[in-house]
Amino acid sequence: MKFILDAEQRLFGETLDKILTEADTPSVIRGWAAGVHEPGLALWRSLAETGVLALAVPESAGGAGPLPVELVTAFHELGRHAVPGPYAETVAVATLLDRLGDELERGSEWLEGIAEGRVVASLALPTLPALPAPAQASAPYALDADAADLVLLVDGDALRAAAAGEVRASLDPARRLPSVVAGDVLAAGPSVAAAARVACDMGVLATAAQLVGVGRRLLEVSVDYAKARQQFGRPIGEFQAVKHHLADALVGLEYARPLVHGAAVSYGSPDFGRDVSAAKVAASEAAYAAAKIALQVHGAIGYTDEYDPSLWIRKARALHSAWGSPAAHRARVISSLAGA
Amino acid sequence: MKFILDAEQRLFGETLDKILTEADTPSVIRGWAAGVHEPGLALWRSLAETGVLALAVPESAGGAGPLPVELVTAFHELGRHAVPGPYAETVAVATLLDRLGDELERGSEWLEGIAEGRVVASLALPTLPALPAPAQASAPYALDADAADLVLLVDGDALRAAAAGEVRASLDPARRLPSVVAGDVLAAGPSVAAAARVACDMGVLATAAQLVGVGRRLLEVSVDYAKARQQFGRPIGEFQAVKHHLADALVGLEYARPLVHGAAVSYGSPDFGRDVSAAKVAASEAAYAAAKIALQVHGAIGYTDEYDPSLWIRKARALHSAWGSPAAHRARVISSLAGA
Amino acid sequence: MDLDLSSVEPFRAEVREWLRTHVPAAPLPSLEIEEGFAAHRAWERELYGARLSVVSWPEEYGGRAATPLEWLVFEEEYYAAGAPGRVSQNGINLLAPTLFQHGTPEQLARVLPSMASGEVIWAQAWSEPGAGSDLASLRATATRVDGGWLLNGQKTWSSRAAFADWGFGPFRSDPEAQRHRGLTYLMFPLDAEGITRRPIGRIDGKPAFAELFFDDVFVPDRDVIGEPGAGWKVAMSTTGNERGLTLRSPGRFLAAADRLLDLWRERADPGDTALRDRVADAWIKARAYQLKGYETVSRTDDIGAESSINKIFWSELDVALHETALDLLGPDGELEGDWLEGYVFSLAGPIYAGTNEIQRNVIAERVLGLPRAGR
Amino acid sequence: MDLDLSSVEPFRAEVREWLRTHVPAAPLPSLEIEEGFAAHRAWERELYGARLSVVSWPEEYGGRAATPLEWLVFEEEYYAAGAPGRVSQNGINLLAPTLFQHGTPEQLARVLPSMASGEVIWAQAWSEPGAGSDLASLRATATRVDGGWLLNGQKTWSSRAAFADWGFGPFRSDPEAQRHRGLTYLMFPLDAEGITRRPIGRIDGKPAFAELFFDDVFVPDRDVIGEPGAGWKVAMSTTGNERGLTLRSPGRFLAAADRLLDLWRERADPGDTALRDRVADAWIKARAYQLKGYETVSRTDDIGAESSINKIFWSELDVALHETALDLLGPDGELEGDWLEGYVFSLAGPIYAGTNEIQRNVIAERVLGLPRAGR
Repeated sequence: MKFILDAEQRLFGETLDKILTEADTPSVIRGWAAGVHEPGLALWRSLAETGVLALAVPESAGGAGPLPVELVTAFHELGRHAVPGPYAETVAVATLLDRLGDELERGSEWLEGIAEGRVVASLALPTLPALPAPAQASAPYALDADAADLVLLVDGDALRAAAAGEVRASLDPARRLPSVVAGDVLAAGPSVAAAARVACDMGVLATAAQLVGVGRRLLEVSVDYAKARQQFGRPIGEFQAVKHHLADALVGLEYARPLVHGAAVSYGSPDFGRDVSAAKVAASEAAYAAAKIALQVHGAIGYTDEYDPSLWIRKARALHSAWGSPAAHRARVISSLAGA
Repeated sequence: MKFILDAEQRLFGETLDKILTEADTPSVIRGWAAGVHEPGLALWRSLAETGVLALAVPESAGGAGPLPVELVTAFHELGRHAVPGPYAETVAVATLLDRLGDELERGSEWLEGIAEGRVVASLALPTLPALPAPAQASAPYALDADAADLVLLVDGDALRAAAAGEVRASLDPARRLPSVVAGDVLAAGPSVAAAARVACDMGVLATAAQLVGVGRRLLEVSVDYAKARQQFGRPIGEFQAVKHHLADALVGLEYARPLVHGAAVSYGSPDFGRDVSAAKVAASEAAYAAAKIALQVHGAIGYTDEYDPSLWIRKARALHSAWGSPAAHRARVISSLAGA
Repeated sequence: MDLDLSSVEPFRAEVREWLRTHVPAAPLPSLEIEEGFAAHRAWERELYGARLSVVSWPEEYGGRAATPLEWLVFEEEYYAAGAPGRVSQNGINLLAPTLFQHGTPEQLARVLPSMASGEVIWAQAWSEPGAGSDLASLRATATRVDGGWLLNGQKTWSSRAAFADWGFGPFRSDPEAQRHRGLTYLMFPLDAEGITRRPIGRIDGKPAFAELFFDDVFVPDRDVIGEPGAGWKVAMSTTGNERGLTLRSPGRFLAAADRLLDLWRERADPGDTALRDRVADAWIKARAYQLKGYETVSRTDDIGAESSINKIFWSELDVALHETALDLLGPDGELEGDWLEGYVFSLAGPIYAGTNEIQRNVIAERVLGLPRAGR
Repeated sequence: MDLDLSSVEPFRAEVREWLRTHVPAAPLPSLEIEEGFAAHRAWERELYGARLSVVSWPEEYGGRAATPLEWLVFEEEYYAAGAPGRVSQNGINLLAPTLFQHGTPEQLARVLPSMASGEVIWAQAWSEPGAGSDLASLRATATRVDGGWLLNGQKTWSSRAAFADWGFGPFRSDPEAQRHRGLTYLMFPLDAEGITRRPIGRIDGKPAFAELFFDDVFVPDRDVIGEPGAGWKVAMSTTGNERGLTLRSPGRFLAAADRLLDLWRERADPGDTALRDRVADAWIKARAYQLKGYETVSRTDDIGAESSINKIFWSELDVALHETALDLLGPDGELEGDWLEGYVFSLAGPIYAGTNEIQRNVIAERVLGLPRAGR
């Protein structure tokens, strides 16, 4: 078992980092937030060329997956660069379609489209099927469904086609949250419920990886800022209070990362769900803590819409509760352990 | 209404501070911990001479009370000096006896004895009657009952005489925790239950005041230590990390104090119980936070039995859960607010 | 001092009744956008009409000479009634106390009534790109000319300045003087010739601040507050106020805690003790802040650096309270709405008016007496 | 490096089986008191008999040359079985790594086997009354004499020294040299002529430390570790180890988290989500520390200052885990017992082996690259 990335996986991450650095994601985000989707969709297609969208699609449908370790490597970079778009949702949809297999008439067609980057998918999960009962509360929205080619809705044990309704604004301007209008039932029964549970876990895992990347970037920019910004005649990074804030952010992130990696490694084992939830708890808390520290270290400028780090600060808070809050995932961890 | 102490109340506090400073309480505590009660009982009698033990006893029984503001003033000093002995328990017993009045044959005799410092009392409350149901859990011990002249047990709606059983050791060496052997029923019925609720609130209030005093002393000694102790060629109090720890301790204590005072002021109003619980939450948290900060600022020496501040550090933790944990009192605050 | 709470009951009742009949049924639009700014200005005028906009001021300027206790009571009632945020607060809480201490009679008579009525809304112009918490490093200049001063340079993070009428702040009038010396405190109309303002969106995009660029802006002598060159002392008298109770009155948090309790009743599983404990803590802390307020107005001595204790307490309480609300809202917590607006507002608390790190230094050095670090 | 977890299963099974049949049914008395010290020493001998006391050492010194992964697995099994605390840990974790790096073959052959068997138990003697986290200010001296050194001065907070057999630590051998220079690292028997030891009670009264007074204590040259005068470098090689995984192995926290979960099942209202969340966090963090351990042993590079990250993490996890246990015990939390003993032990974590404040400085400066403060 590999508890660190191998050379090829590291190279994959570095390649994505390079593409995303060149893509100038802040301007893509600001466009996406205003409903100008094309630059974001172009980036989607570039990422598809590197294979990002094929990671949750099985080889039988033209994909390369499931490759959970590569998936969290990619999502870490998506988070570091705050890439807008329904990436985690598309991964969940791919997992769902894969699990349902021939039950869905157009399943393999969609899967191929996802792998090739032609089909942007989104998903509404009014309850999170992987979580125990009182923690399942979720949102009746499908992220960026107004930019998606395929929108699905899991409604109890029925899978339905869906369409984007009215868009609600999120604290994170890159997260557009349309409600969904339910359409035809595409499949129903226990197989849908079972597939939705795994799909949900994959969405959670992708989001946890993304959160660690978001937090990591916030730490990077805060360290840079603390070295450069002068107050009282010296860089603020000389002050112990600033040092200790930033050290705390690092400690949180350094321990969230192995939980995310470990969850990816346990894909397919009975512990996968428990480990995914543990990863989401730690990643949410670490990224949100990093965001608050980034805000405190930057001061007023971090509180400013036009200054790029605020894009990451807002995303950390929004993803903190997306795909299940830390409390919801703690409930899942405990119920898994108690049931074991 | 007075939200600060008047001149006379301040003088009372200063007098107690003087007496207790002269009494060298650390040596009294170490004796008490070893079962050598006499120096502690002598101090009890000195404090009775200043009127401390008369504050919860009504004038009709030779006391001066109830005077809740003076009571919290006194308990603040008892905490600052970590005075050993069942003071809060005796206040609760006095309140209980006062409320039950003629229902108890020897009630007024005991009350007189308490006011004069002749009767040291203790009390076992296997449940805390002032708290809502799931938060009532308490301990079947009567603090320092082995040094007490009068030991009572509230057993449902019966009040019983009791005797000290086997002594259990606490983290706080000054807290000796005998189990109780139940004796005769002295009174029973709804009047006992009602009296026990008020008595419990008075015990909680006294403990909250004591906790603020414990925390205050820990802050004082930590500030002194930080000014004197040199590391890396300068006083550790110059380091921002130490400064910020100590500032945080002060903030917590500065806001616990008005809650304690405010609860004393609301004695007799319908909000008394709610306010007492709010005070206990804040005092427990602030004192325990001050204890952990004191330990961190002192380093190894604060972790040492023979160094006096550790007596306060241990007391802060023990009183954190005594007379109801913060969680139990939060439940009470919410149930009072929801019921209002 | 003994506070006679019962003696203020008639005042409380009057305020409560007026608010009951006047507070808009639907919340006004956010005061950080143009439409909301105008609506809040109109509301200030309505308050002024009832002599409720500046209750603690002398009657001649539109107040009621209310005692500090009456002011606390006013604030409790005001926020309990769900009344609108105060678009005039920078003027009322930051400039007016400075003027009462350092202003001329002419300045008081000219500035205060139009501030009280909402006719003139004020923006604080202190920070500069290179000087956030470190005010002594200000660089925007005031140059002596005949009959007044010419302002040059840049200010930033000027709250309300996107839509406000006038601004105030310290400028360096003696370029030779170092740090705390040679600053002059001035007032200026934001539409003066030579001022360019650029609105800045806060973290939710609303233009809550502006950058101000000064290019030979003439300010007459009558708009200097206090002695020229004594701007640091004048500024510090504002700072003391800003960090005390006035910037965030206890009533504000009591009302927010009550709304949080309502949200908890509506939304939470009553058995969810994790959320229950956080709701309880918010209420307990709001209550502590209320009692601390009563204590403060009972004292006759100067609270001095203790105001830093208040600033840390309310700002951290405010963040925690709103985080609890977002967590209660669960997946809806990220959606635009009143709680999110309150959360965004709360996030500024630990940063502005002196970061909480600076406040902790002040507490450690000036309240606890710890040694200042060598440079 | 690819960790083959399945390849270590036979080793895991052997360890588990041995522990199942050998771990004392009732807990031993606390190792911080004389009776418990003796019992734990006997247990070390028993472990040694099964070649389980120092699994990662070479076979010639009583070990099995276990890989780092095998060591992690051993620790997981050891603590999961509820086996006794390791009274030899100061020697095994702090002195042995130093000897492997700087010791002579003679020293290795002489010191290690008796350490492995528990025959000689070692105490660390580093701190001095004036030098806690600031090791460069040490003042106890080693003076050159014929064939060796004379030790004078005082050490304090020497863990285990109340009952241990030998001690080790740095002494100032060049009184002219400043701070990091002129230290020499030595070993000495605690019953040597000229040593007075005074046990110090830790916060629960148990004599977990001692003060050591040195009055012309002769130490022969063969008990110097590394070059005379190079004691700082020798000491730092121990420090790196101390802050890494070896001082607190992941297995310890996994086992504690599992016991906490049991306590929660027994004691808690399952609806009490406040406690449930804290139990979940303890488990999640223990799991994170386990995975971080696997990651660390998969790496081939030096973790260097990153060990400071581990030290903060495990020490804060340990305190939080035990506070949760005390809160679960409610009013019984203050009573003497295993959880209270664990809590007391945990409180030392953020202080010793370099306070967590020092560790945060190290992380900020050496991992994140922030500037050192000017003096």
